[in-house]
Amino acid sequence: MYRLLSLTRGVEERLETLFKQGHVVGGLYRSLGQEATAVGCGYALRGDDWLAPSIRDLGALLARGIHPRDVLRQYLARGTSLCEGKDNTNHFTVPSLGLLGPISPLGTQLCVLNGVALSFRNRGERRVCLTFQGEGASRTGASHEGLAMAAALNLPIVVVLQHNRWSFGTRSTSQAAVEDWSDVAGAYGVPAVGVDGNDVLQVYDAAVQAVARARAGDGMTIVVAETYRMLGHAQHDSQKHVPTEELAEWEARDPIQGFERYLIEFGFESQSSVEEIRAEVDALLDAAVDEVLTEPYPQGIEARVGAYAEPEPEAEVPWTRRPIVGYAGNMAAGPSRATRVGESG
Amino acid sequence: MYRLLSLTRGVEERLETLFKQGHVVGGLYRSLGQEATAVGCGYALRGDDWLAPSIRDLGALLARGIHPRDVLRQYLARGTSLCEGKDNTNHFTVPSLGLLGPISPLGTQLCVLNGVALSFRNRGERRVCLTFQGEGASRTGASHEGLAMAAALNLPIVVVLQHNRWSFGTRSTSQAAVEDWSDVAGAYGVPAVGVDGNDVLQVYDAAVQAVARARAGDGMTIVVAETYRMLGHAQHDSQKHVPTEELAEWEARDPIQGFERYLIEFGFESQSSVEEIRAEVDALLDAAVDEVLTEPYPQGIEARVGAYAEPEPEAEVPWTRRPIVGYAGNMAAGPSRATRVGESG
Amino acid sequence: MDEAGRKETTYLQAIREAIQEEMRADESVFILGEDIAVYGGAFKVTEGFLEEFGPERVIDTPISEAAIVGAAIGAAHMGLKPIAEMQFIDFIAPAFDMIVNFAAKSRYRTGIGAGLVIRGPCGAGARSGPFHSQSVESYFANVAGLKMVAPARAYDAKGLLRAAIRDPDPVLYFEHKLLYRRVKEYLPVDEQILVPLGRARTHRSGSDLTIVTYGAMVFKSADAANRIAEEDGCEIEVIDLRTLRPLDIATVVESVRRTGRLLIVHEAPRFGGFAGEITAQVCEEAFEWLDAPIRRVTAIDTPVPYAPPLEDYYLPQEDDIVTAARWLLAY
Amino acid sequence: MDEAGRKETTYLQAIREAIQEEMRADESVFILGEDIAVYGGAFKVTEGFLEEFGPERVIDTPISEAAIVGAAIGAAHMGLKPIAEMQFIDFIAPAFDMIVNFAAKSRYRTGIGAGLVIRGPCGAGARSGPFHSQSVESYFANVAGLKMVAPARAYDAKGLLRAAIRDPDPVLYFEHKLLYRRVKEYLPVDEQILVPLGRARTHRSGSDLTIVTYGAMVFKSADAANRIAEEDGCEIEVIDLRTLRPLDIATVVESVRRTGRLLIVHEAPRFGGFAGEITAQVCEEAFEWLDAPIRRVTAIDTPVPYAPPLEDYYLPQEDDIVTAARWLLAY
Ligand SMILES: Cc1ncc(C[n+]2csc(CCOP(=O)(O)OP(=O)(O)O)c2C)c(N)n1
Ligand SMILES: Cc1ncc(C[n+]2csc(CCOP(=O)(O)OP(=O)(O)O)c2C)c(N)n1
Ligand SMILES: [Mg+2]
Ligand SMILES: [Mg+2]
Repeated sequence: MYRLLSLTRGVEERLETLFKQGHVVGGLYRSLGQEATAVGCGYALRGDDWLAPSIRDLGALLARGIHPRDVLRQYLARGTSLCEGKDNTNHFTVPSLGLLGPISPLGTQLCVLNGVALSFRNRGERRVCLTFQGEGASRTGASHEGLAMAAALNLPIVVVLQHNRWSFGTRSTSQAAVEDWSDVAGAYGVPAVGVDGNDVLQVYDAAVQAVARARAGDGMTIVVAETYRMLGHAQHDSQKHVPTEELAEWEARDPIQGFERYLIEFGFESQSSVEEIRAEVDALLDAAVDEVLTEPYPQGIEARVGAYAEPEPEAEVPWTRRPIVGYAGNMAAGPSRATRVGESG
Repeated sequence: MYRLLSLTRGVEERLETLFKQGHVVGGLYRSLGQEATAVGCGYALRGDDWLAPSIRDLGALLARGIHPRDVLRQYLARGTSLCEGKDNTNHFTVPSLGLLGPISPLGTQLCVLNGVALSFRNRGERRVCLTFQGEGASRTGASHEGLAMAAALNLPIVVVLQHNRWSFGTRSTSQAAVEDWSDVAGAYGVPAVGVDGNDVLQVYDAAVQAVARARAGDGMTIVVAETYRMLGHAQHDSQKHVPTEELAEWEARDPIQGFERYLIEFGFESQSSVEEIRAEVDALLDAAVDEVLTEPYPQGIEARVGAYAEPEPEAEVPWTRRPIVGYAGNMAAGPSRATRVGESG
Repeated sequence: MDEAGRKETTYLQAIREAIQEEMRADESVFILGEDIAVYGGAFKVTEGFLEEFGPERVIDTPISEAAIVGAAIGAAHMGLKPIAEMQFIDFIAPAFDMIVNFAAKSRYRTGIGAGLVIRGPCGAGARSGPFHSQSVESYFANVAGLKMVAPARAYDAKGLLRAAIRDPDPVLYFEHKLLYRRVKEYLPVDEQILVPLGRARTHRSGSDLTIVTYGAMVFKSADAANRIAEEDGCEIEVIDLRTLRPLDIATVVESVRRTGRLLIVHEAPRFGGFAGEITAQVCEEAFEWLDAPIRRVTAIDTPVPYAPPLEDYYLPQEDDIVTAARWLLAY
Repeated sequence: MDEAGRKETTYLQAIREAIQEEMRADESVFILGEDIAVYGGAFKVTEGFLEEFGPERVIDTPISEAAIVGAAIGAAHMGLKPIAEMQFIDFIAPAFDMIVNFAAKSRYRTGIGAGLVIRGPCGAGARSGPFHSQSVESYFANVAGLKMVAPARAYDAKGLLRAAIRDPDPVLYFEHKLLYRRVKEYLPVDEQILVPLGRARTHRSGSDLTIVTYGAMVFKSADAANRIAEEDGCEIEVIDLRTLRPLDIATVVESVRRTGRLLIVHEAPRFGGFAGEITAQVCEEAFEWLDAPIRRVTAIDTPVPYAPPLEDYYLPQEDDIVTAARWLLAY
């Protein structure tokens, strides 16, 4: 887990550099200070379970086996990316890794994950779904309908509610009158458990139990992780409205340093072995960055491909600049994508 | 209150007859067995407060001063109806009576009522909004967003959650894992209070307190009324899937007979005075039915009027059967409607 | 049963049988929605399904259209073939985000499609007021990734629904509630009726004017055409689009090039209705063949009113179609 | 300030000032949305508003677009003039039901209108991917009761927003995010800019071909027109619709009757886009004046892709407009 934690932070640091160098296309969303929740939960799943990360849960993706290379490719809009440059950030769905990507409209992903869980239930498979949600997103209608249905159908789902104090530029306290976020479970008649989201072991234990409960057929559990968003909503957000003392207080609770101290103190790792891991991670990331930087954007014409399984019959427009891309071209998209998924597993 | 209760049931019985005679246009939705909740809550408001009924809360409309005549007109699609025949049931909004009508998509009304409450708050007026919601409707995204915003903005609102065991043709137990519906309040950080929805006095007391709390600026309260839908979802619904014992059990708890026994037992009313009230109600309804039956449908051409404050400039289509109805015609709609509202107050 | 061993089947039965037969033939087909299992559906389309297929495949959901569509998307990702029922198609509105942003864009963004069907009763004329009478096809017309179907005949209702269930992309399937019990046809019981998406049908052939329409308006258009044949001796070709997207423009263009005149009839309001897209495509492909302006007969630009005279006025009537057709024929 | 005492104003400032001036002038105007108060809005349109107008009139809401629009409707019923901000116009989708079924139908059903404005950044080209780049106007085109505005110039952005705030009916106001900082104009500071809804504007006059467009495409169309003027010596008239509904068809028809040729350009995908309605109306009113088919240049029929080459390919480019225009001029 320590490796995953430092890998998570490492990837994000590389992305920040790439962002400043102007390589990142569009926005960059960080999980600084929250890595433990993503990693701890991702770790608690079985290989054949499914996980649906929110935009900040990079650690969970890595835990599922997504290669950092594929994360960089997304942010750099490469043609080799899992979305082939058609969508950004972590908006990819990879069945072979049990990953359901989010879309931007908050709350919708949980509704879709219900369908995955439903397919497990209908096929009598003892597989589990786990997803993340911010306290801000928990106010959306989609989130509510998703939770209500998961509870009503007793689906094998674990929902990790990340209370990180912020929603974009607004404090959660001014967006909701809720004090103890575990109370949210009352609206659905399911149990909730609160954890220190910055303590990876606590998160892991809670997730393991919730997953076991879901696997046993006892339905949904809401895990409330108390944590803090150490950076702005996105890279461009200056955070000027956040008091520095508040940041300092939470910085002292940094999940990675905390875990590192613990590992060394109790002799699971030594200073040197920890440094080894970090060096290893660095090497891996150096290689990944170099590799991805050499990869090209997709070709413009590829924009035409893939809205339907078969291309729409389209009106011949005399001057059109757009040669019709046939079924073959379209199919090419599928497998090639699939292959890359394999590699990255 | 007894008068209102029997008036409610009386109106519905007349509507049932009119339905069987084929006078009712479209569906008929009854509140049999639930009259006490609507009446008790409607009674708890001040004249300048606002109330937003669900489709079954006829008693609340009558409590606000809607004349039975106007209820019949709606169901009979008369041109004289508050919606001028353009919408059905209780889908009317009457500012002079502090009434916000529902639309069919469930949960939406509460979101709109928030805006009414917001206007009270912004103008520093100590006025309160009260609305009803079925336990089925509480599963909609709109309902959740409405409750979440009312709580976050600390709006002067009372939400009466009517747990009547059924949602259309489905038991609430198979639509939700919720056992105690008061727990729903946990998702919003507001207090909830449970009452016997068939005991008009209990409902009234709870509503009065919740209204007072809202008026004092202490925000939203959720009142959970335990009751039972004695008839099918609508007139056409045979209810064949409802066990007769269950119906019998709740019939014994009929809110009107119960209240009648109470009034007589404790000497508030006598058998004869009670019968007097019923006779009075009958007379009033006889007159209303006769009057409304003589009234015509609106003229087809009126369909053109009122989508906008000013009519859309529209393409002249050579063969069109449709003379343009001008601004004047449109304005006529407003006042005339308003006047009728006055009468019915 | 008639002599040819065909069974009299209503539009509603055709829909019911398409679902039933697909569920029998394919384990992965299932249906979810409000009040569809124990109650059998608001229009009883799925009556008895719970008993036959069990609660795993006939699922009563909470009142939550977004969650219903969401669950269908996820199940489709896993290879199941979900049918999501909207109790009335008007209630597709709360699921708009889920359909437009999740279902429609999924294949393009991620390569993982969402082969699902969203079906429900649409259309006006039943005195049901503004919220149980809408035609919603235009809300989705500009959304790439979706397919849309609006059958008029029982045969097409059955054949197109089967095709929709098997289709790898999300299909919105609009059932006109006025046709549920009024449309009756003798359908073969032995053969498996399958109507491919994206093919229009010539409901009535003619050489003087082309009427393009779909759904319940097919019958009003045909009545108008028959009346004009009798009274004016002109032959109008009536094309039933059947599928709105992909749009079978080729069939329309072929006809217009023959008749030189086009009238588009739809039940949805005029402004921003489907007639616009059809007009644009015909302009692009048959401009030189047009002997008269392309015209449209539609509902007026208001919500669907409730009172009978208002609703009748709101809706396109046979007389309107006749008047418009005569205007075009005389042009 | 220039010599005429006019202030250089960006499209974004124009929007900001319209809101600010209306809020100063009229107590009943207020704004609500996500992160607009303390944070000042995702694009900083409302920066400093909280300080100036206070938390009662500058309201941070939970993430709940349906509730935001709902609250605006209720407030409008009570005579307030709400402005609801969608952080990105794409997030109008979860509020679709509230807009289409509540806001749009309210006046018709009950006589009580909902005079509110829903505004937010729309449009592609900023490399923001499928969910922060959409043009949503067509989703609402078939909905009677709504008005829609899509300004291109700073002057219109300001004048139309003021008109929208004062309008008694619900107005969807689309701000193109690419224009926020790129469009700069000198605007009078003394006079109160007000542009009535429903009037198109001739951005560039010409006699050989009419281009009808709106939003960011106004500038690409004008560039194309200038290029053709230089290289081919033909004069193209470019009409900026400004308001999409009510549609100022009179201005379009007048121009087409002069030029005999019409090209419609919009950023939304082709199928089911706004070009359809415009084509239908022009066909109805100027058919005999058309010397060539009506054509359209639009985005392709897919979601908005993310990678720069894909997004550039997706969007209509100046070259596409030039090619289409030349084809029409040569017809
Ligand atoms: C329906 C919807 N509305 C608005 C947005 C814009 N938005 C993106 S992230 C965000 C804040 C989310 O806060 P939270 O759910 O707490 O997650 P966090 O950023 O704290 O991890 C908002 C408002 C969105 N993505 N979807
Ligand atoms: C969004 C939406 N979906 C579906 C419906 C159809 N519908 C009308 S009433 C109803 C059941 C409502 O149950 P509940 O909220 O418990 O109210 P009750 O009928 O018990 O008073 C349904 C599903 C609707 N009106 N709105
Ligand atoms: Mg948060
Ligand atoms: Mg109920």
